[in-house]
Amino acid sequence: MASGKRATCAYGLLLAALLLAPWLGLYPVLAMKLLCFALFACAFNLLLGYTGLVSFGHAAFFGGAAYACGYAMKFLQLSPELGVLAGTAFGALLGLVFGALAIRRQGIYFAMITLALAQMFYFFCLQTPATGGEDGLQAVPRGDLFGVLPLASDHTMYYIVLLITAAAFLGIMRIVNSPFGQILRAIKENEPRAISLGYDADRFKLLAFVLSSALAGLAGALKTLVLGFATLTDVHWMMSGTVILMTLVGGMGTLSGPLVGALVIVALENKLGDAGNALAAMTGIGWFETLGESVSMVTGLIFVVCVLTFRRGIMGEILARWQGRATPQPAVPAVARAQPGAASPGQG
Amino acid sequence: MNMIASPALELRDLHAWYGESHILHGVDLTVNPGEVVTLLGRNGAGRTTTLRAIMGLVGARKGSVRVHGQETIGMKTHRIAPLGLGYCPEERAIFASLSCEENLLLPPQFACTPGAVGLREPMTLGEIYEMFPNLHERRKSQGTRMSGGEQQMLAVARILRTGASVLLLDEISEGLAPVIVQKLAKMIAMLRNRGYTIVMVEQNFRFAAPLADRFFVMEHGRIVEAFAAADLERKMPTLSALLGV
Amino acid sequence: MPDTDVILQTHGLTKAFKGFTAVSDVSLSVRRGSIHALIGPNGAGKTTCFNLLTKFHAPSSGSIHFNGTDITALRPAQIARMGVIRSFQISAVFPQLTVLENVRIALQRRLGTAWHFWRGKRSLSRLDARAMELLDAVGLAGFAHLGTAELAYGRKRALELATTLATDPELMLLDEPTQGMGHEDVETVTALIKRVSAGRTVLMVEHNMSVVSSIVDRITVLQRGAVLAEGTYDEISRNPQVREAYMGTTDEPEDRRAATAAPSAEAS
Amino acid sequence: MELFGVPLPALLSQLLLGLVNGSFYAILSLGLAVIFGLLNVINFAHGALFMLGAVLAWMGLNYLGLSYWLMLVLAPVIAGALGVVLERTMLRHLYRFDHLYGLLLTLGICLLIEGALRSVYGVSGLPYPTPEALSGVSHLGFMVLPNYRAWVVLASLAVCFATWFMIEKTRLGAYLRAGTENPRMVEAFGVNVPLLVTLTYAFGVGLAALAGVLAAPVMQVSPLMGQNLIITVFAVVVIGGMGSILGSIFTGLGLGVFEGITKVYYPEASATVVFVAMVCVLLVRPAGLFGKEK
Amino acid sequence: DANGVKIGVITDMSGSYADLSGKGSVLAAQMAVEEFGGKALGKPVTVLSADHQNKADIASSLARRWFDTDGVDMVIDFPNSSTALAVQEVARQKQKIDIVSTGGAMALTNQNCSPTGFHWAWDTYSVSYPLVRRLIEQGRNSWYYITVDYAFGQSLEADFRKAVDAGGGKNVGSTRHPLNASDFSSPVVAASASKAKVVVLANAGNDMINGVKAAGEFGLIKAGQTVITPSTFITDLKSLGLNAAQGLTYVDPFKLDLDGKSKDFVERYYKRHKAYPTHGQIGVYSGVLHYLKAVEAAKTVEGPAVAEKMRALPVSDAFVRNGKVRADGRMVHDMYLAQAKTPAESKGPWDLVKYIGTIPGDEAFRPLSASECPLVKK
Ligand SMILES: Nc1ncnc2c1ncn2[C@@H]1O[C@H](COP(=O)(O)OP(=O)(O)OP(=O)(O)O)[C@@H](O)[C@H]1O
Ligand SMILES: Nc1ncnc2c1ncn2[C@@H]1O[C@H](COP(=O)(O)OP(=O)(O)OP(=O)(O)O)[C@@H](O)[C@H]1O
Ligand SMILES: [Mg+2]
Ligand SMILES: [Mg+2]
Repeated sequence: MASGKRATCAYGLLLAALLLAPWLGLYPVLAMKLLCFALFACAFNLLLGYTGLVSFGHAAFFGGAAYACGYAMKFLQLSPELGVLAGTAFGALLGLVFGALAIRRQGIYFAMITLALAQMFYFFCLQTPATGGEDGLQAVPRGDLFGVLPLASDHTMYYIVLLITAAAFLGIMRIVNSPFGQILRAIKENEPRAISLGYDADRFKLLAFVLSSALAGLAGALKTLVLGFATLTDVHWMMSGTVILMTLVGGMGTLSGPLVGALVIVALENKLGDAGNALAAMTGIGWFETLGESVSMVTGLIFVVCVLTFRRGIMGEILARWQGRATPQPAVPAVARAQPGAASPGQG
Repeated sequence: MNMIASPALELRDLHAWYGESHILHGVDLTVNPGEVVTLLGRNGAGRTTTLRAIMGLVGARKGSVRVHGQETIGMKTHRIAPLGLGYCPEERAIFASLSCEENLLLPPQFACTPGAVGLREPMTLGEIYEMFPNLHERRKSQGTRMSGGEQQMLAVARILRTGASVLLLDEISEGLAPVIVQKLAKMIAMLRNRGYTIVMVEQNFRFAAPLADRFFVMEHGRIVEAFAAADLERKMPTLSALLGV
Repeated sequence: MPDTDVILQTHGLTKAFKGFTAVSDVSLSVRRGSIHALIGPNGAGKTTCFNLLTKFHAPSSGSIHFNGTDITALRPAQIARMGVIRSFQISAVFPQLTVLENVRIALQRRLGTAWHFWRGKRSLSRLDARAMELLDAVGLAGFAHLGTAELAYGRKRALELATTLATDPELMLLDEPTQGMGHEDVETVTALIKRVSAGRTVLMVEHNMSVVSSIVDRITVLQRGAVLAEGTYDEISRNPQVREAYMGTTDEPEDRRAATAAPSAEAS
Repeated sequence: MELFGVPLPALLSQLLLGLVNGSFYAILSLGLAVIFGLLNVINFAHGALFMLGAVLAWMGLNYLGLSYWLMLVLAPVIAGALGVVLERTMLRHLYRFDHLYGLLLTLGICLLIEGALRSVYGVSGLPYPTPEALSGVSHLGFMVLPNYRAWVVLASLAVCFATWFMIEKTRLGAYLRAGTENPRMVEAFGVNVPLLVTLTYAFGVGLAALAGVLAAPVMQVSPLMGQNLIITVFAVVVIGGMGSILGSIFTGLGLGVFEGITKVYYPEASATVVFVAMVCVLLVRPAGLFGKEK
Repeated sequence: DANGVKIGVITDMSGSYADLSGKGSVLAAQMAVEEFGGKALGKPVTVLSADHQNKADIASSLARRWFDTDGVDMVIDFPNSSTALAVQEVARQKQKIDIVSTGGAMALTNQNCSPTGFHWAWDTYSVSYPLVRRLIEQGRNSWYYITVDYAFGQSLEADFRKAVDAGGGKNVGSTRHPLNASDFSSPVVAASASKAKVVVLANAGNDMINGVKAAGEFGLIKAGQTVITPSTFITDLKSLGLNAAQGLTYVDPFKLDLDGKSKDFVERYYKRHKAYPTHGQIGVYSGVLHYLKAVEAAKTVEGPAVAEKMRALPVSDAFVRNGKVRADGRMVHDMYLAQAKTPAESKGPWDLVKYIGTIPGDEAFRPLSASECPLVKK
């Protein structure tokens, strides 16, 4: 990001706001949930924005880690930090398996393969007794951090979650700007060239995939810790759809986009009913009251509108305005429709 | 054929763009019915782009393109060919998933309605196979499995079947063994005798020189030189300066 | 000749795409320290040959030996790390990175930190000096901090060359390095190739016969995927088969210029 | 007689039933393949359109008294018309961009269609009777086979074969195949490729709706009926090789049968067997069974 | 509270359970409030409602926010068991009342029981054990299961098997199928081949409906097999149509025509909802009514105090007559053996069920002695 100063400023303000949030009346549990989803979206975006790979199976890492963390804490009586670690490790491991299978294909094929793998994992979660099936893994205790700091209080929990997400966010920033991140950018822009310079593109992408799934796992594990349960919703393919939507709405390939996207979508899921009621009260049109029951329709509508009109997402648009970039530079679409005949890999 | 009513092809101040890049900067070109003309120029001068612009295959185009007097600048690509244009692209565009014969049969034949100017009786498959015995031999094989020369013949033959009278041929001699190039030269001469109007884009000056009635030289998206075959000798020095020929 | 003199050797290299044989039974041997050209009509299989040598395509049959070791089974990146670096027929740069970063990507490999996702970007700045040196060598020093997408085509090719050089390759495979360049650029690049070829081996595809005749030591002519002839420029240009298949059958004094103009460099 | 501990008649009957399921897979994946082939769009809305077909059949019967047979023709036509609208107003604008956007757009459309029908008809489903003419059962010796299921297999085989014939053997099909390779050039020959694209999408959508009508009497007609089927069908398409017509037909039928066998020997895995098959195929042939390498 | 008593209906407005709970549940809650006079402790009673989208995280954060910032005193319904369990946890922490009506998870009153959590209409035990006993008495002693392959189905099948063993019957086999399977022909054919006298569809919702359709298609009931659908709501019968549903046997927690009070409720409900109430919906009515009575009795809305009164007071309304709330939170009441009518027997669009027996409450629900609920083992 070029306008570094301004960005630092903005992030500083955001952090300050988040630090004060519980005292400003923001509901801590909702805020924590938001942070978890923001982290999830950032993890997804790490993969999408910086390798151009669209995974349609990230729910598996998120939900798998949520279950792993819950299981570790509830049945193995591990402490929270170990539980979260277990979840993250599980996400990474699952990512390694998925990645190894899917990374050889690209674009839409990659998306479909990850989707199918995640669906397989969904059925596994549904059937295995360890997850409690439809009931979910319930009443996971928050426990005491490092055995000393009790997390039962929402405020304590909030600051811990904030700390972890902020650290993870910084970590993502670091990854993006690391030597490794440079190679990823190069691979994304011109894979054959990067290979010809001696970089095993598939392995770099696999590491990026694993990092992304580990971070998604971290988000899932934190979510279990915060809410005290893990359910099938977390591994359902719609969760993958939701995280794509968050990233799309916020702005693919922008660091801050997923944060904004997560905010918008979580707010939508939780507050659409209220908003509908308010609208109904304001306009007197009773139909708005039913808005709360149509979350999936509204979600669908957002997908359609986003894809058709503002593919750069909210932050993408804002950044484009700020930096006065004339040419649109959407993150994913590396190329327009492949030109027939120019597809031989040697000529990329 | 269609008396001197209107030129077969008339470009006026044609501009063309690929995305942001402005490639043609006002091309003016007139081709009369039954004429064979050649566009010469260095790599990247914009000759291919001129042909593509005529067919509406560029990003955006402006100016005027008249085919037998009819303005086509606002037309959709698929409406242009039926006016009697046949385009044989540089890259040949033989379809891999179609057999040789399917490739040949692919372009729709234009309905030869009585009033339609610019169309002529389409060649039958038999006539084409007679003209290109190689194609008959390989008619069942996959399009891209044919040799470069065969593909080139197929690409040309393909547009003869449609009934087009104006042929736009882009570098048809390119990458072919001289024997085949000679064959193609004979074919062009024959088509000319049959009254086809032909616009050739050629790097291979030696191939084009004996065939064309008129020559145009392009540079940076403009026509910078135009002369008739009779003036060829006289123009040679200019040409070698322009083309390094 | 002793084996150590041969840096790259292929035996019966063949590539078939769904029944269409693009490269058939090519046995090539490139001498260490030479500039070797691969020429032939469009579609003769030159680029495909490069793709095979660097394993961008897997050969249908045949073997490739580099410095005496069999590299037929290796992955493309492994081959690159052994010192065989290729350029591409259509200019291959990283358009959204700056010119300097482009070269740095290539230099990064030697640093050994390519996998370090926890390290800061600043750790890369010590490569800048070397990168500037390379850019200077191809005349791009003044553009170092420009976005690569903004470069003119000829400069992109120069940048590509600099990037290739940055990996310090033992064998460089250049696919039409002068394609799309103006006359002056062609001369500069030709001179540059000649200069950097000191101490390395260059295998290049080139349609421009003036380039070929001025710097190339040895030529292999491909036609329809198979080797048609091999020899020095003079041998090749006298070979009747080559003249028929590639250079044309025109009169003696004209053939150089004709060949220069004849084949279009435009790829598909 | 037994085969690995399962009585042969039971095995045979499960194979036959697998074939019925396979027929649905085949029609659905065929539609996906046709659309993907020419538009390069993964039509996520396919499941919703399948459901729409079934709901249309129900609406026809309940509101207008139109018979199953009439709806078998009408529903695909109506859905196809919807497809025309979707392609003209939305999908068309995305071809220039990454294929991913097509997937996301159709996902959004899928949510919209499902949501809309759900708010009208609820979720528990609508009953649809088996048409009179097909309501009986046939005694095959090893099992009783409802006539309707036999009809499903025959009808879908016929449709699949007709589609295959149309695409591989006719002029129109030649346009389609050529259009997949190089649409601009086909256009330069004077073929209205945009129209062709629209019609192809409509046709693919029509196939989905047809499958929906076929399914109406055997599955509960409900707004959610396509949701779970579609991801399985995606896996079928990946296994078959994306965009391959014959691949999707054979893989669809084959996987139905394979699933049937799994139900006999290890029913717990029947939900995942398709995905396991997908992983295995991908490990050996990344492009799918019938797919072309890159 | 300044604003009076607030009751929150958390339910599924748009997902798979929307028809058997959803808006109908909200209406039922409102009818209970109206019946109670609209006021409790002298202040108005308000009913809030929200869609949990079948997501536990949404349900629990909603409940949390309602409890913490909106002053909601009690939440009710939860057709989906993961949301029910998640909200019960929140309610336990916040010491607020939660009543699960439409959901049936045993865990609610078992290992996850809560001092302020109640389970109202039914649970998986109550629709399996009593039924087995009755049928075996009638000589239907060989059982086959078509089970949805996840916790719900598995535990349902296990319950049945135990009951069949205990009653001296024989379990002859089972087939598992995935959740939301579209095709039931294979399990049905297997069930038919087994010649078992009873075929249990241990699944719910669309799976159950599709299973029944396939059973009809392959002629199971015609061949004399009894098909049991434990988790049947009246809306399921409606959407199946009696042609397909006729002869299905199940346990219904609610008898539509029990007496005038019930009939009257159903009639009033039908006028406003255009559909008969499911037992989940009328359970919401009953739960709200009982809660309000307890509030009046406790003279406070404090959760623990109200919970105590809820346990102490008998339950009697249009839903149940002689109900009582046990220590583990289970509301115990009579259940009814029910069968789907044949099309000929049916006299109206909603005349779908005939009741063929009554199961006394004590027999219908799992005895406290078998409970793992810590509240019981004091
Ligand atoms: N699709 C495209 N997008 C952007 N620029 C293009 C495109 N195609 C061609 N150009 C540019 O347009 C210019 C003219 O190209 P054109 O193909 O018309 O040249 P030409 O005279 O036919 O030369 P050649 O001998 O290479 O065929 C060139 O600079 C080329 O780089
Ligand atoms: N991936 C592929 N699949 C199928 N055929 C291919 C593929 N790549 C190349 N070919 C074919 O192989 C032949 C050789 O192509 P190649 O690119 O090697 O030619 P070239 O000698 O480099 O030509 P040019 O001088 O035009 O660059 C051509 O006919 C081409 O169509
Ligand atoms: Mg050209
Ligand atoms: Mg080449």
